[in-house]
Amino acid sequence: QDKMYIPLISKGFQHQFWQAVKAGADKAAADLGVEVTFEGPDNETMVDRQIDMLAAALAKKPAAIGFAALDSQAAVPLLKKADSEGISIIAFDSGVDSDIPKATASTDNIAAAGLAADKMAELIGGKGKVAVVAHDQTSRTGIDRRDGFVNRIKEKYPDIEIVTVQYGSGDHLQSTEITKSILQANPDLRGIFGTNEGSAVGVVNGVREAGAKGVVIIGYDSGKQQKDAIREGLMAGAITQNPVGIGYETVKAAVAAAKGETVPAQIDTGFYFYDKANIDSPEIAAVLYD
Amino acid sequence: MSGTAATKPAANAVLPVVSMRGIEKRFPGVHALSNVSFELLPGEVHALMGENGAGKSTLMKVLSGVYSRDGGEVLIDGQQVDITSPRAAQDAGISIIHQELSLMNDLTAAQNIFIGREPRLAFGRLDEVALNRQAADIFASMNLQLDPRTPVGGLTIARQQMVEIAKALSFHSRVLIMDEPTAALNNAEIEELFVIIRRLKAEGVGIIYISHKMDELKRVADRVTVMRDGQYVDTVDAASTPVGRIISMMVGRALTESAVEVPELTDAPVALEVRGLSRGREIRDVSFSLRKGEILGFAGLMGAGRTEVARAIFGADPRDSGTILVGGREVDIRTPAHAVQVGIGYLSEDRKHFGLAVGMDVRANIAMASLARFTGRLGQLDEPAMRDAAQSAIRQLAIRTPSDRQEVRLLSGGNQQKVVIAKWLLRDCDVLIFDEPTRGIDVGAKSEIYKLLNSLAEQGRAIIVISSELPEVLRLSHRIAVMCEGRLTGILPGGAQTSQEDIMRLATMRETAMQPTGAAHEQH
Amino acid sequence: MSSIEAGRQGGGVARLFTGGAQQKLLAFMSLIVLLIGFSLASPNFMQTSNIIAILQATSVNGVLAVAATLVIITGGIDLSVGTLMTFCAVIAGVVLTYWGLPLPLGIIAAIGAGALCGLVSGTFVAKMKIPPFIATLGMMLMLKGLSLVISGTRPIYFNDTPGFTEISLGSLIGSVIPVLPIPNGVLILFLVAGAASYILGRTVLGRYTFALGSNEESVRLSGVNTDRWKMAVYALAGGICGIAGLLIASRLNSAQPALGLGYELEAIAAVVIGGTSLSGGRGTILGTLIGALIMSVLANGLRILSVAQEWQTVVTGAIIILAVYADMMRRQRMG
Amino acid sequence: MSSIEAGRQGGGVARLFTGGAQQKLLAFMSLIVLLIGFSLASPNFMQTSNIIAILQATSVNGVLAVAATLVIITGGIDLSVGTLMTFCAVIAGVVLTYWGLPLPLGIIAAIGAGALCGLVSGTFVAKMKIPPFIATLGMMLMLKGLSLVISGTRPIYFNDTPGFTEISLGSLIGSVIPVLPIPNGVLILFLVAGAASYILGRTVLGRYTFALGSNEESVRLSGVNTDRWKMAVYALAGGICGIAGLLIASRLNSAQPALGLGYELEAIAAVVIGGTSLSGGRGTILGTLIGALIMSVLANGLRILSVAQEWQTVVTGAIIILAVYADMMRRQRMG
Ligand SMILES: Nc1ncnc2c1ncn2[C@@H]1O[C@H](COP(=O)(O)OP(=O)(O)OP(=O)(O)O)[C@@H](O)[C@H]1O
Ligand SMILES: Nc1ncnc2c1ncn2[C@@H]1O[C@H](COP(=O)(O)OP(=O)(O)OP(=O)(O)O)[C@@H](O)[C@H]1O
Ligand SMILES: [Mg+2]
Ligand SMILES: [Mg+2]
Repeated sequence: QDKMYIPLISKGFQHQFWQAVKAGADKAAADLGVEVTFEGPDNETMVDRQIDMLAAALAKKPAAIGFAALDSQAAVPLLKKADSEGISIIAFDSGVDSDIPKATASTDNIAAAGLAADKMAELIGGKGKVAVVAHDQTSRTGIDRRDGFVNRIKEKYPDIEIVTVQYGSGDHLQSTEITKSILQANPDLRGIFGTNEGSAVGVVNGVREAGAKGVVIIGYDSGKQQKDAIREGLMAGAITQNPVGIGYETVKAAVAAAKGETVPAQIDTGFYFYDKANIDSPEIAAVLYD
Repeated sequence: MSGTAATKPAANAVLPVVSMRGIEKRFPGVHALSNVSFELLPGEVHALMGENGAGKSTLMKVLSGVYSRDGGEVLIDGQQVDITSPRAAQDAGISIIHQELSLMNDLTAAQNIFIGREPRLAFGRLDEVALNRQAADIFASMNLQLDPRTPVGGLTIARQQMVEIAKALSFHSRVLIMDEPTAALNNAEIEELFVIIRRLKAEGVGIIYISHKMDELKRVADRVTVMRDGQYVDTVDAASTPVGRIISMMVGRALTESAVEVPELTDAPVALEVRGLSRGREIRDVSFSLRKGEILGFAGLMGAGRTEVARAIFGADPRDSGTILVGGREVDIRTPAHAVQVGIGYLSEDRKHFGLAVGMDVRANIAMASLARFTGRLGQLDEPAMRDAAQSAIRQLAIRTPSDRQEVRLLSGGNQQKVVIAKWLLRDCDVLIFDEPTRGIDVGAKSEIYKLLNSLAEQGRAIIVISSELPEVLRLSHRIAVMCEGRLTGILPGGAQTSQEDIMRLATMRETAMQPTGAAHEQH
Repeated sequence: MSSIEAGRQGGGVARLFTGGAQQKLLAFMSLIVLLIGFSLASPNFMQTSNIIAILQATSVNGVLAVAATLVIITGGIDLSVGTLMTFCAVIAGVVLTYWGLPLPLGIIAAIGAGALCGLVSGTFVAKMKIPPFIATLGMMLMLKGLSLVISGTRPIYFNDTPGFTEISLGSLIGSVIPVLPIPNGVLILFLVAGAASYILGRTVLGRYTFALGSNEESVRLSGVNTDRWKMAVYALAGGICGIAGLLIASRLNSAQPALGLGYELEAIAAVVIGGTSLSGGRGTILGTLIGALIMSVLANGLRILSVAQEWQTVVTGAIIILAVYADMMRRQRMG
Repeated sequence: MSSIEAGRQGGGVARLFTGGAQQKLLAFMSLIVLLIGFSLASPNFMQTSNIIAILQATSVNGVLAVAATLVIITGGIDLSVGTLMTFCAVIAGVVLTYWGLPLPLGIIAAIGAGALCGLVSGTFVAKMKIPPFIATLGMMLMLKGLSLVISGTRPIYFNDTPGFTEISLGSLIGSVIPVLPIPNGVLILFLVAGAASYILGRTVLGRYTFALGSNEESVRLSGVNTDRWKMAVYALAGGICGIAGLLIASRLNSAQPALGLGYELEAIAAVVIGGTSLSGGRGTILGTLIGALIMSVLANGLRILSVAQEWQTVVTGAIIILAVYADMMRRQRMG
């Protein structure tokens, strides 16, 4: 009897975040004795590529599929096809606007970015100029993190001005250049929020290269350079999700669903704010990755 | 008939520097060389003659390592050799001036000449000073006024040909192949070339000389080998063999030289009038007019500006000033499309760059200027009609091609030229400007083309023929316009009334020495 | 071996796979080898549903590649095909969803917008003498930005346009012949390819497309208004990108304004794998289709084999080189 | 007006901005116009720190564009410059961080790996007669995958190699002339450009680079081993990509294995904006530098003005077209 096979179609592949999700999925696969594969398009705009991946995954007649939709609507026909063939879908990372997925293992990006905004406000004393270096203008995560941050600031902190939101594709170098330009244009900038690992590290690089002092940096996700920056005090802190947990829970739920067991509809894998103070605490260390 | 070359020993029985025996070469659909033999003695100028597509260039490409042969053997100094690459040919002391210009347009003249053999300093550095000096030396020995640092892309085709010749000379080879070196040259340069050839000959260099200009034979060649249809015909002594005999060997029958028969010029209305045409220093205040049914020849030295005048009339280049009237009506021609619309056609002197799409087939090229005629209401092309038109042109001009679907680049040079002519014949223009129309065309075909031009004139077309071959201009034209340094220095009557010397006098009438002549302002 | 000949032969969908067969035998062989290889390696590969998935995946890139082929044969290049596709999808979204106009108007608007943008690129190239690479790079960036501007950086959904997803996902053929549920998107690809092939081989426009790429100056000196024809080719290519825009929008049931970057490279790759020369003057639509199929089959097959993603990329690169090498070898043998 | 001439004149860093000045006057003018425009629009633009930031931002793309220039002058194209850069950065990471070898070995390994990969591309092109577009596209994909494989899809950090970040971020010039804190990355860009310019203008390799792009067949018929020289050009370009790899790794203090895609387009754009013809045979390194600067100035200036991102893209596209158009107009006027 072959092992149960579960493909995970993610939103990305090369980024550290997705590699951490993959690590979690691989761990669950080992624990549960199933086979998983993990794929995702090069960037989060490639909606149709993801659909092609989903189609190929269906052709392999898997037991269940883990799916992080770049656009839930676009995937509906294939999700219906999966449903009719009795293949369970588990959504991860962000939800799917459909009742087909048996479960959703995700982070509330809006709330998490809101928390980042609260921390930013606290650290700059509730007033001054801040900027956002986001990773994407149109993807769900990009929009949610930007809006979560921007809206919270607008709602709760009238004395904080968001001077600009710019997008660096999560590319370290591009984000570095953007940060330097922002600092050049706004010498009195108090803080910058970087919305994913590449953006956040780019912000750190940019601030360091520009030699700017007293700029509060808040990042997102994990990775060695972000952790180092927090330890050195260059970065005030960052939001982390629990990508390993997301991967693990997705596979676990998929296995259960494939076996016909009931699974909880929402699996909140949570998010945390970490800084110099708590970075080494067991609870935080467990959800961080290099 | 073949194989007789080897049996015809040269006068003093020296060892041939090159001998080729039983050479075979096939291309898809074409048996280009079949059992061809050829030999060359040191210090000999050996002319290779034959109609367009006879296989002359192909034989020379085999010898110079461009093509590999399918059969036969090649001996250098009596030793069997296998020349597999251009480099190997160079190493064997063979250099070639190809029929088709193959220069690197972005490089300077000197850089072109020494490509692959640049004077170097340590660490792969170039010695540009030595490079230009050496090139200048070669130019000086050729009596050629040209700055070695000029990029060749901007040179006229004649000057490019001179650069090719300089390049071939720079090898100091024992065997020099010249494939139609004079096709693009004017009398003055041809004279220079002959001086060079005689010098090389004296130095013991063997020269293989290909040309369609029969008068050159007697002047430079020692022996003549004739080819026909890819086969060897015979090798004869140049001095003692009448030209007529060589021609009949080439075409396989006696060719009756038809007498000059310029059609009678009637008092027909003016078809084209040019008034005060000027552009920069190339064209200065050129005015002339041309009647229906008239053939106007244009003569002049290289760079006299004849091509420039033609291109300006045709709208290929902008003009600074001047008026053009077609059929009495003023037209402001700004593009070739407009020129063709008002009934002017222009056959360029540079077929490869401006005349043909060599990657396309014969049919497409012949139809290129007349597509509207073959286009249906929905834009669909009438292929059968185009095929018929192409095939009738192929018959009329005796274009040697396996079919009308052959890519033009695979035709011999002369046959390519015929394709360009066919293109303009098909278009049916009232005014036709032919710039060096017989470049690279064999004797037989040449007289066919002359007849054709005459009959076009008889039909009432107005024709301008720009040619560097004075006999051609004299023979064809009702009147001959002569240019020098961008100016029209005079218009002479054609035919027997005018001598080559009359033309040369006007062609060298530099501005400083210019005197008002009646001829220059004749008949407007 | 004449490119014209091969171009001419693909004179309709029916003749698409008969004409020029010899010409393309080996690029086609590479495709066959891939198909056989993947079939042997995985039982899941050679199944109707998967073959249809492959064709479906080819449809958008295939249509873009057809557009790119036209421009490349003129000796140009079109980097804007991907973002132009997106722009047209967004235009359809605006017309259908924002303005609520009926479907046919949306289709006309998308194709019209594509042709218009193509005309603009063509004007840059022909009239302003800007190198095609720069003209279409500029266009690509402008359209990328404009798609975001017009859509408000949000996807536009077509939920209010009944039948919109049918453009790509429905199956006219399947409704007649149930065993052949070929999606309309694939049908449209073949129709577009057939039409382009006809235009290239049988019409004046096609003749000038080849002629421009072969020797533009000599065409101009033949009295042809080369500028006008070049602009027409770019406009036609743009219109075809508009069709691609409708296909992708229909497939995703949305106009995704950020999509499209990178698609130009994939389209051009399909063209070149299919034997069209980047220096212009020769090329076939059939070759382009085969090139596009090779790329989809590779992507699909490697996924079906569950090859690790990083290795998928490596293998794809290697096979593309090999496929073209095989084609080169054949041409050399054929002289 | 000869490109060769202009190429020849840039015979060293010192001559880089004197030689060929007339040739490039207007591309240079476009740059000046942009600089003046942005200075007027924002007081923050024309400041030493920002000018240095612009130069710094040009360094990686500039070096890649120099590499691309060489290949483009031969009449080829190199799509692999971006991923090759990344690959070389990863190789440096493996040598320095995984194996813990000393810095000079890492530098040699990165540049050597670049040259080797370039040689492989060159072999595909010259020996196997694969069109450069396909050969380097395949290479681009293979290298993209291999970077992930070798690095284990993780960034490699250089924390254990003291002085590594100095390669890009330190300032030798600044340590001598404190008022001129030009980062080493920029210095390296100018050194690479100077060397490439020298090679192009003064050495046999450079001569053949132009000759190959001008008329390869004629070079071959002149008895030159064109294959060997072409491979040499690709290898040289690869080595230069290795330098770019070191620059970016040093700047990010890490080798990011997923980076690099898309950089090829930016590099090629800089080359073409700088007046180098994609059909080969003509081009200058000075032009390429100006092209790369135009792109950085545009990006930086628009960001400083806080133009909305979607409009940044639109404006960039339009200005690229305009800059090249201005250049075209000048050439036409000059005949
Ligand atoms: N590469 C080729 N492929 C196919 N056919 C060729 C090729 N090269 C030459 N031919 C054919 O071989 C024949 C001989 O051509 P070649 O060029 O040797 O003629 P030629 O005697 O030099 O004529 P011309 O006087 O016109 O230059 C012609 O019919 C030509 O079409
Ligand atoms: N010695 C020279 N050096 C450089 N350019 C020259 C020289 N002599 C003439 N030219 C240029 O050549 C151009 C005219 O040549 P063109 O070939 O068009 O004239 P032509 O009378 O048709 O000559 P040809 O007999 O070569 O066809 C002019 O632009 C002229 O300036
Ligand atoms: Mg010949
Ligand atoms: Mg002339």
